[in-house]
Amino acid sequence: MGATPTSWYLVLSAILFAIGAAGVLVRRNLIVIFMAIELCLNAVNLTFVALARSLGSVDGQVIVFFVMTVAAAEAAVGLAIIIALVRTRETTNADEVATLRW
Amino acid sequence: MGVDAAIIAGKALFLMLAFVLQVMALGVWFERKVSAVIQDRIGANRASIFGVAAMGIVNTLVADPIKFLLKEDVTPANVDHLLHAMAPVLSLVPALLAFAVIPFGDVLQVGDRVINLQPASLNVGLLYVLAMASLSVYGVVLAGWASNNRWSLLGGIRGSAQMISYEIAMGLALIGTVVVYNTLDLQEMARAQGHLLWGWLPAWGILYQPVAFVIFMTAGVAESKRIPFDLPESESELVAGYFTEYSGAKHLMFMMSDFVEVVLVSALVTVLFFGGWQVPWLFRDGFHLPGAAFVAVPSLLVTILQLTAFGLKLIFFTWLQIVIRWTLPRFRYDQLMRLGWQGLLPLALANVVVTALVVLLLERAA
Amino acid sequence: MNPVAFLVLAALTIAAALTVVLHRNPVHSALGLVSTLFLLSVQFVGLDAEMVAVLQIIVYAGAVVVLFLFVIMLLNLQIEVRRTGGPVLVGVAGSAAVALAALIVRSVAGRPATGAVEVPAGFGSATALGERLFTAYLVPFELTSLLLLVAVIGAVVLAKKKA
Amino acid sequence: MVTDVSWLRWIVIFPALGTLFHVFVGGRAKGAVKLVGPGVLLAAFAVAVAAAMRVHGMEEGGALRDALYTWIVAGPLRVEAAFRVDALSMVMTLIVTGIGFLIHVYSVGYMHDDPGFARFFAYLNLFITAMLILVLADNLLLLFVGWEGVGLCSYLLIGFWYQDEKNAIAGKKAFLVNRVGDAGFLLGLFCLVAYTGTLEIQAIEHQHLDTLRTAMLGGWPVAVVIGLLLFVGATGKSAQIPLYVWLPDAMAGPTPVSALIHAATMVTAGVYMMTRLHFVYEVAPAALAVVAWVGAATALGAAIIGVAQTDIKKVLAYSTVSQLGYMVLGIGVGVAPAAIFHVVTHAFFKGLLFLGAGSVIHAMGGEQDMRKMGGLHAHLPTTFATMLIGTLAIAGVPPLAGFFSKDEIVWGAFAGPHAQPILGIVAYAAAFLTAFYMGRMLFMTFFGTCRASHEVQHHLHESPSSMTTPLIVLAILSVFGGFLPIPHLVETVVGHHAEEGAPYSMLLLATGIAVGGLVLAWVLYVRQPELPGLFAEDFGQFYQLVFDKFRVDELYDAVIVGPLFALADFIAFRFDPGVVDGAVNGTGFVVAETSSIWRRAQTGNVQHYALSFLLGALALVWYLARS
Repeated sequence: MGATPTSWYLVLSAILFAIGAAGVLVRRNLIVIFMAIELCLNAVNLTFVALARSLGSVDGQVIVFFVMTVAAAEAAVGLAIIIALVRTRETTNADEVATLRW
Repeated sequence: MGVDAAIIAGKALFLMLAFVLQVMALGVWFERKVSAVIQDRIGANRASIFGVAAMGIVNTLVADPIKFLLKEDVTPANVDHLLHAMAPVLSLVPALLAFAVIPFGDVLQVGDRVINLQPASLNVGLLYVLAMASLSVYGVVLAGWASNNRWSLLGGIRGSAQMISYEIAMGLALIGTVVVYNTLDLQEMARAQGHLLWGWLPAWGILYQPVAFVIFMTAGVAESKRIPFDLPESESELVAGYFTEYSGAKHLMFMMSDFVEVVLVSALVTVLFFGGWQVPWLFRDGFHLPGAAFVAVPSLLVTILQLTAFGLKLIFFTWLQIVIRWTLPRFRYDQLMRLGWQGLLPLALANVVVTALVVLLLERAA
Repeated sequence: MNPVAFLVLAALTIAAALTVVLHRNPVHSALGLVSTLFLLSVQFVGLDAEMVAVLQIIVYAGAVVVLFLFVIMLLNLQIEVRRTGGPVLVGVAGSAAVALAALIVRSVAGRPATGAVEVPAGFGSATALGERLFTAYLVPFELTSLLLLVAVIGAVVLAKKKA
Repeated sequence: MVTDVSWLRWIVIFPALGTLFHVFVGGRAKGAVKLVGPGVLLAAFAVAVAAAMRVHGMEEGGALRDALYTWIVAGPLRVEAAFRVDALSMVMTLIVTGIGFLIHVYSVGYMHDDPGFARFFAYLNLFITAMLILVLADNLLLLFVGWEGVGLCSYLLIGFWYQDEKNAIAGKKAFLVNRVGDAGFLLGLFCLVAYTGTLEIQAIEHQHLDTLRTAMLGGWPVAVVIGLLLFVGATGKSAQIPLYVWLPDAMAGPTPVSALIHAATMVTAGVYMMTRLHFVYEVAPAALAVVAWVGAATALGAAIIGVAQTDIKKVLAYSTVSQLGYMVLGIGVGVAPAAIFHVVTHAFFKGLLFLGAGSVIHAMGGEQDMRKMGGLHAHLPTTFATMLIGTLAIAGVPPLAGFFSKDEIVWGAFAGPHAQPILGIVAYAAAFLTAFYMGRMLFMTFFGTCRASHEVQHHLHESPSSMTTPLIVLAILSVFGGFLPIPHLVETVVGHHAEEGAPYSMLLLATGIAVGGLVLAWVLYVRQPELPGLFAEDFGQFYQLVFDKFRVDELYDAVIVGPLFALADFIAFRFDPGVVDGAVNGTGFVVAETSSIWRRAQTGNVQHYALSFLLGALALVWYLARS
């Protein structure tokens, strides 16, 4: 039993990313869309960590650190937007927020 | 490999049986009796076995659990069954898992095998504890949501906001200690507190990080959602908050996780600020008392003394939290948030900055 | 990591990810997300990235997703009657996502399997990560703090009730 | 042979610093401007003298070079910002800084009460900077920078009193006419780059001359084409037919400007440039012939116009055009050293004459019409004496400066490498006219009875010493300038031409022509002042034509300016509203009409945008993963 090849991780990452992307595209609920985006980000994080391991460089993990920070910031702002949206529009459905103005 | 695995399992089991559950049970008993003393009444004393009530121990540790376990497990209609069942587990398990990195003793020498008395030695130990603590919020949130009950939902929302808020202050307070000890491994931290200052004063963390201790203790109490921070369950407002709709064994699990968290906070305070298993002036070979007096102690006895010390400290801080609970009134929600964000958070940040500066200057000087 | 363990974890991860996307109930989606993140964190440990793994739990599971749940409860979102957009959108988007995955998998599969190199002890520890973070990546790191500050202010302004 | 130094740049930097000083400090410190303005010129002159000593000390053909930095690297084209001093540029640098210094000193007095004092000196210093870049440039692109810089300063200074619209129009005219020449110059540079791949003067001379001689462009040897294109530039800057029309109008600027820019320095830039590139013309005899004919025609035509002018500065302006024609003729017949010699002596006596005229105008309270002057020699003794010397010098009376330089050019027309004797006769005719109109100017201004109003007469006064001192210095130079070994110096750069000196018979003839012209003027304007009026009546139409400067401006207005304005009107009022605005409005119309279709793509649903995003990413990944 050897170690798992790096490419397996990449394949898993691709599958997760595709699932996330599909979720972003087809779901109506903005919060779920947000969660799907987080899924995509995490798929990419997996790639970074796997390649960091196979290249023997910590830099990939550092990038993950940054991705997490950005994701946290994004979640904070995004959820605030959703709250504001519900206050004014009383909806969380992406297809009902299509006037492109407040 | 088999031996190692057995040892790890043994250590975990020992920690659980000897400390966590014991102290937790003791906590339950304390809760009843100490509160009774504080309120000038007798407390639990009814149940007895062959007439032996043992100051209520039988009542609290034998009769009550049996009663809990045998009660009907009522699940309300129109609830999310899966989540409703999962919530108490999610509440209890992370709290118990956190103990995996708590060192309860230095080392145990059995023949030529030296066993590190810490279930799992992680180089990110402290962060692991924080991670587990942050996971325990799910139990509260999901219980609140899954109960299909307004009081529960309100409790869940309050709980999630409160726990996230105080986690930040808690984590920042710990950064100060990490800077001082220069490690994330709790066992290393405990060992770092083993030397003496000026030849007589045990170098416990409280001396280096008093502010961090205050913040951590406060935030820890808030994390365990007990009075004065019990807004998620505040019985006078929300019936029983997020676990209003729980009964029987599930209710018991919530109660247990409550006390496990108390013990966890006590264990962390002990390890981080009060020398962990350290006994003042006791080293591997015996007591080195101030004034160059030396009393040799056998290795096994040293270990036993250390285990005992750890246990006593644990009990002390558990008792302290119970006293706090029965002494203080409940905060208002805005007061709770103000304390967390405008009181503890800036204080913790200042503590980090000052600590880092001092450490830097001392390193420069050295 | 052991390939068998990997496959088991991967299967669980995919299942959890599918829950996120497919479940009607946003709370279940959030739980699926937590599970995914938790399982990925286990993968990270297997890839000698303990620090990242723990951060993953603290930041993502402990804060970000709790925030999601908090908002879901605050807004009292119910189970959706119609969870997706129109059938055309679903069809095109679904096939596009599948095609993307297939393309990536194909291009990855063509590469020779690079065995993991030997890494020094302490790889992925807080020390190793911190050293890179505060030397080579110092400026991005400081900028990140600025980003977080902006995000905090932005979130407060946005979510504040209009007076 | 070429020594690299790093201090030549200071010749240029000093006046540049002066400009900055005047711009940023000068407005609040007039006293300092008085010192700094001429001071930087003196400093530059000192450095130039030092450079001259160094070059003089070197063997024949030696040069100094100061490479500042690599300016442009574009493929194989590489241009350095570098200055170079050899005998030719040394002569020019000394003239520019030396005469420039004198005129700056003069300006301190002349412009003393002008509200734009600091601005004037800022322009003047900037002009000197540009002119020095022009003469010091080691490559044609840097030379072009200076070339454009002096053009700009000329424009700014002609229109210095821009509150009067006439002056602003004159400045605009000078600028636009120069643009025509510059266009030719630029095309010449393009051809050079295209055929030689470099703009370094030395490289072209020593490495690419064969290319220029042998390559053909549109049926002509490239050298001829380039020579003619560059000459177009020279006709603009040096006021030759057909682009001379701006120079007389340029007299609208302050008189020191006329002396410095439009007599002594800038207008000789074309002559300098052609001398610099003499090797191009040597392999292009056809171009050289054109140059010679244009020069001769300009010399004669301008002299004829000069005879009938009544404005003292206009007379000098046409005189300048005429003398520039001489110089160009000198280039055209292959005696470039003589042309440069004339540049130098002309700078002396024409600078002197302009400054003297300025002194007269100053005394007359701004009056420039000679018909209202007369008998001024008693009131302005120094001005009169110096202008007398200047007149004799330009007329070609030996042994003054003009005699020698002019004689060398005329002799070159008869016996030079590309001699055209008929042009020598034209030159003699022009010389006679020159002596005549200069005498006319002198006599109308200083002799006879004063025709000015009483008030003006009452205020007549000699100019302050800051103005007369430069006059005296220039007068001395005009007397002895003819003995400077300029031709010999320049020959070290452009090469020797074996030729004999002019025979004494020709010298006598030249002297006779000069004296004859002056005597005729004396007869007509002092002895029998009624005669010119009778002549004018007898030759009514021809006189009117000459008086109207052959109506060249009117011709240009009719043939070029008018159609251009018509075209501009068409573009502005027909093409722009119709086609340009029409296209814009049409685009808007089409968009507005069809947007009901396109806007369906803009659903506003973020997921549709995300989908196109994903499809794009998909295409990209597919493209990258193809192999």
